[in-house]
Amino acid sequence: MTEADPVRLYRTVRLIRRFEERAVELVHGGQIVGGIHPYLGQEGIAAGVCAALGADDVLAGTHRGHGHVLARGADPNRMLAELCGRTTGLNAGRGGSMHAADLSIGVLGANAIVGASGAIITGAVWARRRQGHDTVGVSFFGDGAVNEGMLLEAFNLAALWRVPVLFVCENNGYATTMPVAGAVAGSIAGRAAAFDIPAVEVDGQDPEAVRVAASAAVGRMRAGGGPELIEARTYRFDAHHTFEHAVRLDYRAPDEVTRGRARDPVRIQGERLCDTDRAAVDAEVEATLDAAVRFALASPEPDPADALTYLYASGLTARAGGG
Amino acid sequence: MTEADPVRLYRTVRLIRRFEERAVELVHGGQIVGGIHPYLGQEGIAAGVCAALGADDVLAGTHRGHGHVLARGADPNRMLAELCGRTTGLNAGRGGSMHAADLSIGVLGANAIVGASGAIITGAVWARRRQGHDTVGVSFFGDGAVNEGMLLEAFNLAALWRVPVLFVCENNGYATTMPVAGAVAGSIAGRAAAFDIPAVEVDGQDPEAVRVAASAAVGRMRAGGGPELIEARTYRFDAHHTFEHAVRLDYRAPDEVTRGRARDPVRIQGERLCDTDRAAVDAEVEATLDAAVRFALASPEPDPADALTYLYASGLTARAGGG
Amino acid sequence: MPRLSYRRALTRALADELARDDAVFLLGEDVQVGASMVTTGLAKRFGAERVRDTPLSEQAFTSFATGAALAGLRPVIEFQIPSLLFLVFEQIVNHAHKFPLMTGGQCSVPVTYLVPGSGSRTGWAGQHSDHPYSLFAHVGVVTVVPATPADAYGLLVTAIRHDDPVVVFAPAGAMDVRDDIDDLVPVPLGRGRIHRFGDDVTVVAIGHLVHDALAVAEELADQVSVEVFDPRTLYPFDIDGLSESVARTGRLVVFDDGNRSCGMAAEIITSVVERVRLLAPPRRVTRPDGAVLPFAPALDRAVQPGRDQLTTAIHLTMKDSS
Amino acid sequence: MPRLSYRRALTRALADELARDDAVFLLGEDVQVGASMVTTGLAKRFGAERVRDTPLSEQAFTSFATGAALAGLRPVIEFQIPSLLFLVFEQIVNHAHKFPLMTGGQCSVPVTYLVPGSGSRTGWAGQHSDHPYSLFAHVGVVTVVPATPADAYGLLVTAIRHDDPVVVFAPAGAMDVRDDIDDLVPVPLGRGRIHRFGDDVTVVAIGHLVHDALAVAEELADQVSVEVFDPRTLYPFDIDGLSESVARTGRLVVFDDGNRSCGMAAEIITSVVERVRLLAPPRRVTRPDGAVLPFAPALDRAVQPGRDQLTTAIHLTMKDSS
Ligand SMILES: Cc1ncc(C[n+]2csc(CCOP(=O)(O)OP(=O)(O)O)c2C)c(N)n1
Ligand SMILES: Cc1ncc(C[n+]2csc(CCOP(=O)(O)OP(=O)(O)O)c2C)c(N)n1
Ligand SMILES: [Mg+2]
Ligand SMILES: [Mg+2]
Repeated sequence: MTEADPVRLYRTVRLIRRFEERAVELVHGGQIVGGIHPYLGQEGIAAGVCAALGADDVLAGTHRGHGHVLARGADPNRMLAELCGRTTGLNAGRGGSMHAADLSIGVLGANAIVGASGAIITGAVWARRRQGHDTVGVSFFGDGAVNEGMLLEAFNLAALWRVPVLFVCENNGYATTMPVAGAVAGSIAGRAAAFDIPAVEVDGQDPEAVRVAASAAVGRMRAGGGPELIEARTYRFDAHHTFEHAVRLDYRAPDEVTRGRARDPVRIQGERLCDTDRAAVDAEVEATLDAAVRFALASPEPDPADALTYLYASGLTARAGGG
Repeated sequence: MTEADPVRLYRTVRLIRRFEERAVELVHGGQIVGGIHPYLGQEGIAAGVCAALGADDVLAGTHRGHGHVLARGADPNRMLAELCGRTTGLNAGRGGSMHAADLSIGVLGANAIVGASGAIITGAVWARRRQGHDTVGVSFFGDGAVNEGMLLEAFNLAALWRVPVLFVCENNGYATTMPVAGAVAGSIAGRAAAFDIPAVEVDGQDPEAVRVAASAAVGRMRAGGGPELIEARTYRFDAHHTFEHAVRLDYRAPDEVTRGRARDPVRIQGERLCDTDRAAVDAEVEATLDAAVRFALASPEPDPADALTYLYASGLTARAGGG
Repeated sequence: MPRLSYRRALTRALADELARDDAVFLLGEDVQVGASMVTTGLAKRFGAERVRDTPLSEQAFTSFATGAALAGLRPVIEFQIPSLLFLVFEQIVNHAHKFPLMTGGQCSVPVTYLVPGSGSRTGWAGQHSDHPYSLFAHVGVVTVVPATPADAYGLLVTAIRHDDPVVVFAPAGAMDVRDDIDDLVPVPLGRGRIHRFGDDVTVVAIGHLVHDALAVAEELADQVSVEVFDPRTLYPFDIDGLSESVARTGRLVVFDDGNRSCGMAAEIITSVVERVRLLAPPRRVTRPDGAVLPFAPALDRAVQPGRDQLTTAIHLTMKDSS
Repeated sequence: MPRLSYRRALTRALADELARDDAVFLLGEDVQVGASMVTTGLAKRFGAERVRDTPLSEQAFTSFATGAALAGLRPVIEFQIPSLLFLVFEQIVNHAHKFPLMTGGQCSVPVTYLVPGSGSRTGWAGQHSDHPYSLFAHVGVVTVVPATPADAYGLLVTAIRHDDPVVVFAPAGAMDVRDDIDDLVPVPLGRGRIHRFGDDVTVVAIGHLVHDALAVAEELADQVSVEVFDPRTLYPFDIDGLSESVARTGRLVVFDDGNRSCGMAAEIITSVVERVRLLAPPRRVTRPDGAVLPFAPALDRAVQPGRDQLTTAIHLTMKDSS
């Protein structure tokens, strides 16, 4: 069971919050191409869950994946450089927002395919344990993912083979524009129960509450337990994807958005710090992100001649497409 | 709620039993090529469920699908001709054992892909109801299929859109050689509960018990209810597939097989008839099958020149493969 | 003569078919609000019953459409990203495509699979930038890739009325093309279109690349007379139309946004050399083998077939035969 | 010189690699009892932990293998039927294949996908008789189709040791081929093999069709001198080896059990005509476009490329150039 550490937890949610706000600016400024799925409003989940993990653990994220990578401790400079498509990026500019990965710290990557990460993380955890590591894994996914057969199959494999994977459902109420009630027959927790996977519901807007629930689950898993599921109730403060900033899609009532934004994980955790501590963290985070933006924008763009470098790990070279 | 009709129900299970025994002989004799997945021992399920259906209803079966097609009332002559690959077959010899279909009586077909039929039948039922029919549907599948994501997705769609589909899980204890306990985390009924689909368990070896459970479910569905699931406990009396007659696969203990075969749906239902009635049905079934074998073997084989007839419903003709 | 965008042409085709035939219905993710900006307004006009938002259960709703088609309806599925076709490959290829033959002609499966924004949308990276039309030509599912608003309208209408499954790729690179359109009419499957006549070389260009090919042809106009052939349908392919063109020009270059190995370019070149003797070896400009689009915009562009590569291929082809 | 069947060669390759490298493990349906008769005895020897029976959850266990590979293991998945590759197409193509590039070289995904009994097993009908190797050549996943026991052993061993995903098709038509094998050695990827030298025409035959091609070559020996080239690996393809052969013979016929459109035959013909001037138009003998194998044995055979068709193609090719 990890210790409560309000300052650290606040630093993480604040870092993600400001990182995302900076990233949105860079999208509007054209320095980040293709847009992003902002994690704004959901910071408490990544922060709380990652605070419960150890060095040997692994996680896989989603298309809305910046928070998971940052909370796990990836270098903000290299993370932002990745979003800007620079050679110094975590993925050398090859992955971008939806594929940011840092295997050196157990981040198998964001994933652009909804529901895909559950089975991958299950295999990775099983393999690391076979190799003698005391690894547990985390698979983050949204409420929309519980309708993907591939994820439900992963629930079955993890439960059957007792692979310690914490399935974290970030229930922000919508899959793009589809409300949970219109997409999920039964309940999210019920999807876990179907495979004898214990499930708890937690307030995703309270980072500390998430941390407590996650470290309890991680503790049980380290003690030999099988997979568990946490449904974190949360709310997406911004658009599904930044393209919505240009095209207004009408699916969330203004007052719903206002109510949703009222429960702010950054404010909630911030109130657990004295003003001076909070101000210190805020300043530190700004400095970190100022540096990250400078680093990213000063970093070189990849050479088109290297477009297919890394295509094959075996070194096989692909035939070019030219005539 | 359909009426009990012991003679009719016995006739159906007896027909399937003897049809399958004849088919196995024809496999050994080389008249049926490619082998079959015998339905022997599971006859009570198809018979009981189909006894609960009306003329407007539709069903889809499995790779172990002969029983479903026969119980729904397909012509045994044309069914056997199909297994023998003759032009008079239900599918003009194009489908064989794993694809036997008769859309004229709502049999969308056996299906060689485990877990595939659930979503198809859901769409078919939804479409027929939109067209004004009071249709309910049945999706048969085995215990192995509840681990296929595509079937679990179908559970969600049917429940969400309240499409009246009766999901019938024929739990014969094994997926080929894999025991249920080694494959299903949680329970089969729990898979339904996950989607708020009511589930009942029934003795699949008692045809009348299956009929009662099925017609109760069908009654609720006709009254506006959503999908339901029946888990029918049964036992496969013969091999997974006739290839096992040649290659012994060691996965069921002899005494388990003996115990399993002891609860015989044909005997159980037969005991509900007086000897004269039973003898009459048996004779009638033998005559039917003698005729079917004669019909099938006397029917013409398709002309190789017609190999691609039916490939495109639009009449598009495919380019030949020759040089 | 109204000016219509490719995207709006798709919307018009869907609206016209929904209005014309009650058996037609639309399903997919976020189609009611129209996240793709193709289905905009259709839910309002035709109702939530016929314009259905689905949960993220692609395999199930694809087979749901198969079942509905078996029962006599004409579903149109919108997929938000091209790789979703990988996820439902089994449901399309092993089920929808195979039912008519396997049942011995008892049924038809008239489903349309529409992918607005196929190929690269700059910055969507590895898992969202595929252009897998050749896969469907290989398995024998009718495959169309319209290049212009008129063809987008006409081919989508025809696809919806067709009695077999049809995959319609609407390339991201063509979605904003605008055109003056006199009349919106159905376009037959398997019929190519010559956008520009020429004497020296036939360039077969697919989808959005038609516009790049036309630009290159103009640039080279004073040096080489380039004919631009747009097959429009990849399967079935208009080999007669193309053979006629190549018989005149004697030279062939294929411009294809798919991967190189076993792609449409290979099929087109083979089908031609089986029939026509060329004055120079045929050439293809494609994505590389096994292409995965890297995120960084410059790399993303580098992996896609470009105008410079086409120009080079045309020059080399002329040189080879002189 | 032990006589070994193709099937046993696969078993030997699995056993040798399981014994050689503790990172290798096998998973699939009914692999412990060995329903495919390929994995027979392996569970007993290597234990249920390394020879794992899976539930019918192909998508999950395919991605489970991807995850295990990311963590440093070398999974081998056995698929019971070829169309299961359709069901996991997303997991192989959009994930396993793309991870190395998308992560900027942070990882490798050494997974082997083994399909024993690909193509037609007479009487298994429409959904169990596909031969979809061209799909993987198109997406750029390493694809091998061994024709002989020695190559089955050598290529499966090499596939397991390879650092990228590899699909191994073991055609049903080759599973019972037996051969005298002096030594079992790894066979390099991307290297073809000439089974029979000839002067007049090069026949490229894939998988089990190699044996049919050799039979046809013998039959025609007194009329035409046929060279039989077996690529063994379809992607990457040994175009240098084949070009050398065709440069000698001047004629090319491809014998391919895949569908025609966008298939390997098209890729092979295109790659050759890009490099070599032929004396006669190239020909291909393949499955038809959009092939679905009908159940009735005579129809099943009729849809597969046959010896008669190859013989005809060879004769026509000779006639065209005389
Ligand atoms: C398998 C798959 N289907 C559809 C998409 C397109 N898509 C991307 S994000 C998204 C919504 C996901 O909703 P949810 O899982 O709730 O996550 P959230 O976006 O709310 O964080 C969709 C439909 C996809 N990327 N992958
Ligand atoms: C998706 C899929 N996976 C695997 C197979 C191969 N296969 C055919 S039947 C079968 C076992 C099915 O078990 P179950 O669902 O319990 O039905 P049963 O055979 O017991 O009636 C398997 C693995 C298949 N046909 N389809
Ligand atoms: Mg959500
Ligand atoms: Mg079973």
